[in-house]
Amino acid sequence: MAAKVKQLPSRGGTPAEKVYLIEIFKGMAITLKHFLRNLWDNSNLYVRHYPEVQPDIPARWRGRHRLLTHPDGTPKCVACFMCQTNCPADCIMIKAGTRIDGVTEKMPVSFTIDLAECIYCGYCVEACPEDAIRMDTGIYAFTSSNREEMKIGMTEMLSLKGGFPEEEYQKGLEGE
Amino acid sequence: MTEMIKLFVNGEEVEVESGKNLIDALEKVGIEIPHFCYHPALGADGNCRMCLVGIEDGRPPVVPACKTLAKEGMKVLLDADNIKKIQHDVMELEFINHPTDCPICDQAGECKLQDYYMKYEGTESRMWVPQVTKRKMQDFGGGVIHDQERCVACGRCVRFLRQITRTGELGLVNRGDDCRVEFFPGRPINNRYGLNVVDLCPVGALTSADFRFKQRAWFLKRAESICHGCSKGCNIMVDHNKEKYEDDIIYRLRPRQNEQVNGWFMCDEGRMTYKLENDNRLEECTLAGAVRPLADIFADAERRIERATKVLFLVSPSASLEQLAAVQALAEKTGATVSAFSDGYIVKDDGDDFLIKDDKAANRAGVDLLGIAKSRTHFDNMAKEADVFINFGNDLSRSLSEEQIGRLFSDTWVLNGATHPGQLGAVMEKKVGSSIALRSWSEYHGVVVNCDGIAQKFVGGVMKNVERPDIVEMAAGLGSPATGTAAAWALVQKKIPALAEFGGFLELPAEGVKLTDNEAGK
Amino acid sequence: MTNLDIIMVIVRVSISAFVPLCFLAVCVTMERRVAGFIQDRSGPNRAGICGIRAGGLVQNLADGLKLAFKEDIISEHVEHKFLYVLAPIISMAAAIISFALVPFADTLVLDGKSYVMQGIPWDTGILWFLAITGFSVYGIILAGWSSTNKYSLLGALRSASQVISYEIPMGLAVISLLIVYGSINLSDIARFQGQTWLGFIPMWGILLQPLAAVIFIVAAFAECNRTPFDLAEGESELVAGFHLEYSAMKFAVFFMGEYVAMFASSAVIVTLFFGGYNIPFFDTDFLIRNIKPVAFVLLVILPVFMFYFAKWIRRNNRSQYLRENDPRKAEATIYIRCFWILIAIIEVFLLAILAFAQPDTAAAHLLVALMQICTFLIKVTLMLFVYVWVRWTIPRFRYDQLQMLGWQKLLPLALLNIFVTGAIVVALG
Amino acid sequence: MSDRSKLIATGKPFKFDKKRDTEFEQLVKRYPSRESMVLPALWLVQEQESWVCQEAIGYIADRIGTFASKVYEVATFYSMFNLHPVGKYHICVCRTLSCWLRGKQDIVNYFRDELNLTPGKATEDKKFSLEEVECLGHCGSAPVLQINGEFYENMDVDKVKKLLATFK
Repeated sequence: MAAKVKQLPSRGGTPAEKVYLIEIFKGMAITLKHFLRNLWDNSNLYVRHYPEVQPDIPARWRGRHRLLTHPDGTPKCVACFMCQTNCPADCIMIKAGTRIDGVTEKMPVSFTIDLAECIYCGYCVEACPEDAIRMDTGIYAFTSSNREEMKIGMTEMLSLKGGFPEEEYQKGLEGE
Repeated sequence: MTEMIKLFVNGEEVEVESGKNLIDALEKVGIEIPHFCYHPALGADGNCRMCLVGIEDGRPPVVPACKTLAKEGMKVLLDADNIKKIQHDVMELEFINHPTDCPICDQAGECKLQDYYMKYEGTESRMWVPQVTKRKMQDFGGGVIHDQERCVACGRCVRFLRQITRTGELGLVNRGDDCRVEFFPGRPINNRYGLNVVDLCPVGALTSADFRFKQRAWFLKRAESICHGCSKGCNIMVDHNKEKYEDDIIYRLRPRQNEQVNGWFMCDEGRMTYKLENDNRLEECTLAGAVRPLADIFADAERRIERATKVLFLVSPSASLEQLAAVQALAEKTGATVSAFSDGYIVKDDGDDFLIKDDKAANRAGVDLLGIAKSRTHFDNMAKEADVFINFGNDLSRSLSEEQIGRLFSDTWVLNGATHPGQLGAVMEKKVGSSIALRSWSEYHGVVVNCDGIAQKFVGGVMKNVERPDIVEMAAGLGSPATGTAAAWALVQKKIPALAEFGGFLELPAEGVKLTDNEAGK
Repeated sequence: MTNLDIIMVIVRVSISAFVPLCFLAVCVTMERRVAGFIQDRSGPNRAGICGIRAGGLVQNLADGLKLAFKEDIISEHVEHKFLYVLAPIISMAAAIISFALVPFADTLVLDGKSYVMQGIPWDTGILWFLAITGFSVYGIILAGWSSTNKYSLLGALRSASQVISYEIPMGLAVISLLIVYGSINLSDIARFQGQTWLGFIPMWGILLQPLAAVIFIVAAFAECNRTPFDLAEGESELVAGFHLEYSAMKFAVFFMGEYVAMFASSAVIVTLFFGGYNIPFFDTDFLIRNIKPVAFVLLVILPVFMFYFAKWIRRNNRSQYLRENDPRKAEATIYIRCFWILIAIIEVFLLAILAFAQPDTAAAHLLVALMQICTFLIKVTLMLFVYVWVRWTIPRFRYDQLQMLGWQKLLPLALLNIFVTGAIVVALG
Repeated sequence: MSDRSKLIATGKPFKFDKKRDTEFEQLVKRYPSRESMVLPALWLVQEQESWVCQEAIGYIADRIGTFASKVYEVATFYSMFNLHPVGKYHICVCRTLSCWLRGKQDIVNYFRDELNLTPGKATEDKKFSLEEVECLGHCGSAPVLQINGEFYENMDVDKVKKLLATFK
């Protein structure tokens, strides 16, 4: 297969460029221009002044995990361990048990995610066959002073609500 | 050697054993013919139609491989378009009413429907009519849970219970898409081999209530081992897993094929012995009631053995040959007496003619081979004289009552090496001089000889968080010349010439070594 | 030895010892803010004491405190603990000492006695600088070797070979300068540059010896282990190079040593090529003779400068997001008031000089010395800015490129420069 | 097809009456093995009780000496064994193609409207019960009714009315 490759002229061949000094000064002129402009008036900096100015989180943002529930409030999760199997960081720990509410046969007895180990890759969300876990809470700042607090359990994840409207989230999925 | 014949598969010549059907014969040379209902132990039934293969120039041109003997010069077609279509269509048929609830199905990962779907079908469902719904989570008795929707009606479970156990609890009732496996009301599975249907089931229709939802199959690590539940020595697979931050525990035992010993099956009691390996294990080594490092206990015991006038070692009849030899070597060095007294391991009239034996010790034949005395009188006499008694993992509480043990060792210093608490009786254990928590059979490697005189190797894959010594290490710690398993194996080979040809126990063949009668039956 | 002698020794030594250390804060702040501005960021602007952030200077204080209170770890695998601890000290001490012979003002005449305004009044001049900066590499080599760490050792090796490679062009560049200046004494050199050529061109080294200037500046960058020659650290391939195993205050000493070395070499560059302490077009004698007009000009210029400076502070010292009663605006007001007070004090002094001082008196000499010190520091600051500017513009060299530049480009050029300079000097007699 | 696997237990032990008992013993002699007796035995049960209950299957299995599950299989496989109580007159309506085209649905609708009789159910007085069955093999004279083994051909609603009147 002959792929069409666009040939770009190679740079740096002329004697003036080979001396480098001129190019170095060109580069230094550019940085100096930026410096002087910002020194004169620093209102054009591309900086979000974080805790005061919060970023806009898109629906595809992978924030903290939550577990979804059926309309009746029972967890959607059937403890199939797909998320745990796919987790590259090994941070999901599930204990499965028999479900007695008649929705299915199996449900998680405990579902723990160690956020200190999580790398927020979103594989768990993609692997989930039941759409039971999502990372759409929009919570991106999460700190703790000890490791145990970084483990979040099932009740906490079930109580979290999605941070975005459903259509927006689904639109985000289509983009992927 | 069996006679070899030549036949052609997809035009290529292969050499297979004669006298076998196509599935078995070709499986030996690595050619897979998909099948649901055929099982080597249950014979051909021919109801699933998955194993249909083409025979070039044959009459009929398409035959079920499970019912067709491999013949010289046969031209088998596996990749013909019509065969592929048959396989595809059979799979599609199986999936019409399959609930596809793999996420909650314990079989997922070792399910033939899953494997064959990926291999032979792989298309989306074309069905638009509602699926036939059947009962789920039906208790079949005997620890078997049935899911009628997942069933492919291969009838393996039905045939196992009719042909092997001859109890016939299950039947395939109704017909057509309503066909399902049922037990006759009031007569659920009630035999000592019932859980084998779980292994036989090619799909997730029959699952074990005990293993249910404990772990996914793909997390489990496998270790090829030997069941230590009785003297039959069934070949098993130990499925264990160490979850993050937790201990390595066994989730289930599964039978492993060995035609010489157990065929394809094992008993339910044997299956449940894994619980003993997980729970209620001794964890600490104590010296005079205080937890101490192992080295201190060994040093103390060694000193006491030196000073003692009479020392008695008690070994377990379930210990491996290496362990027995190591203890024997220690006894020879220190002048101690070794006994394998274990009358309590024999449960009268418990066994049957299939797999379960009266003798619940895994290596009694090995004890005899190494010439270790095991009579009660010998043990009693020695126990009365001894002033130091060391127990190497023998569950004496099976043979003697607590009082009897107490009376025997009232003024004896006792070192109790045990896997579980209570092996010398609860009262006695409070009084023992030292105790050592030992490894159990799922945690060490070794060789045991079963009731038929077949020496079999087993591998312990379980790695517990708590480090424990096994009996070889314990004997070595007390000064045995056999400092490791390899040295102990050399001692075993000296005693049992039939094993001399094997450099290490791992070189033993998978099906075991049949020791000659005069060696085994001594 | 009179009291004045003693006071002058103390003053000179303390200026030459503490000014580099005080400039640390300026260096670090400049490094951060310039880097920020070059990259269209803002740099540190949060740390503050009671809302006073001093343009990021408080951040340095915070970092310094942090480093001082951090646990000082010496890894167990470090065998030569003495050398390990010695290394940063050598690095820092060499950097400070190398500044000792740089004049920061013209010879001060008080009570008829002249005082050479440099830390140690020796004549070894530029040779001292070459010697001491060469010595500072011992700190790096010792640190890299005693850390018992592959990365550290590699960094140290690179540093050592780099210093050897660049000492030579540097020395050769200096030789051509010496041919022109006819002296190795830095004071003489600085005074030489106070002259003008044809009446309006200052006879600065950069104009007399442009090639030597380029070679010397490049080599000075390399000596300081600054980007693009910071292969000894090389975060991307050597993690942090020679100071990988250092933590807390020992790391801080390395860090400070680097900036002090930067200051010292800036000072030397300024002295050699940019007229040293000389105010362009106005040599010392001229200033002392015309002290009243000079004071008057300063009197006028300072408030005007302050007016625009205040406007700049107002414009830039504010929060970049919506905020009620922006505290940073209040902060700016405080700064501006403080600066006005400072200016007012200076104005009072200048008025006094204008009113009472006569040319060629002690007061005139002192004022001129102060002006020269300020000039010198401003020049050094600009040179430091060049250091920072280059760092955030030019990426790091590869090791072979580094050696190629040193041996194949700079060395022949330096030799050529000596030859040409010698020829011209001989030709012009 | 309805789920036939749910057997109905009467709660009373089942036993052949004397006549069927002797008939059973005679039939046993006719077959090479006792297992072949499953079908005839089930017929005997249906003859005696008009339907096959759970106890009867267990009884047959024990009597023949085979697994209950095996008898269970056979009883559920063949649709002519009634596994639920039927009325005095058990009406089987053929629902296969020919009868359908010739108007079997009218007859079924008649039963539903007039007698409140739906397939698989019996009337309250246990007089009639209705079942839709597969082809009865009398397509030439469709639609066909089979009532207690007797065939009634070329039926329509009027004929059914008259026929039912004779049963009353």
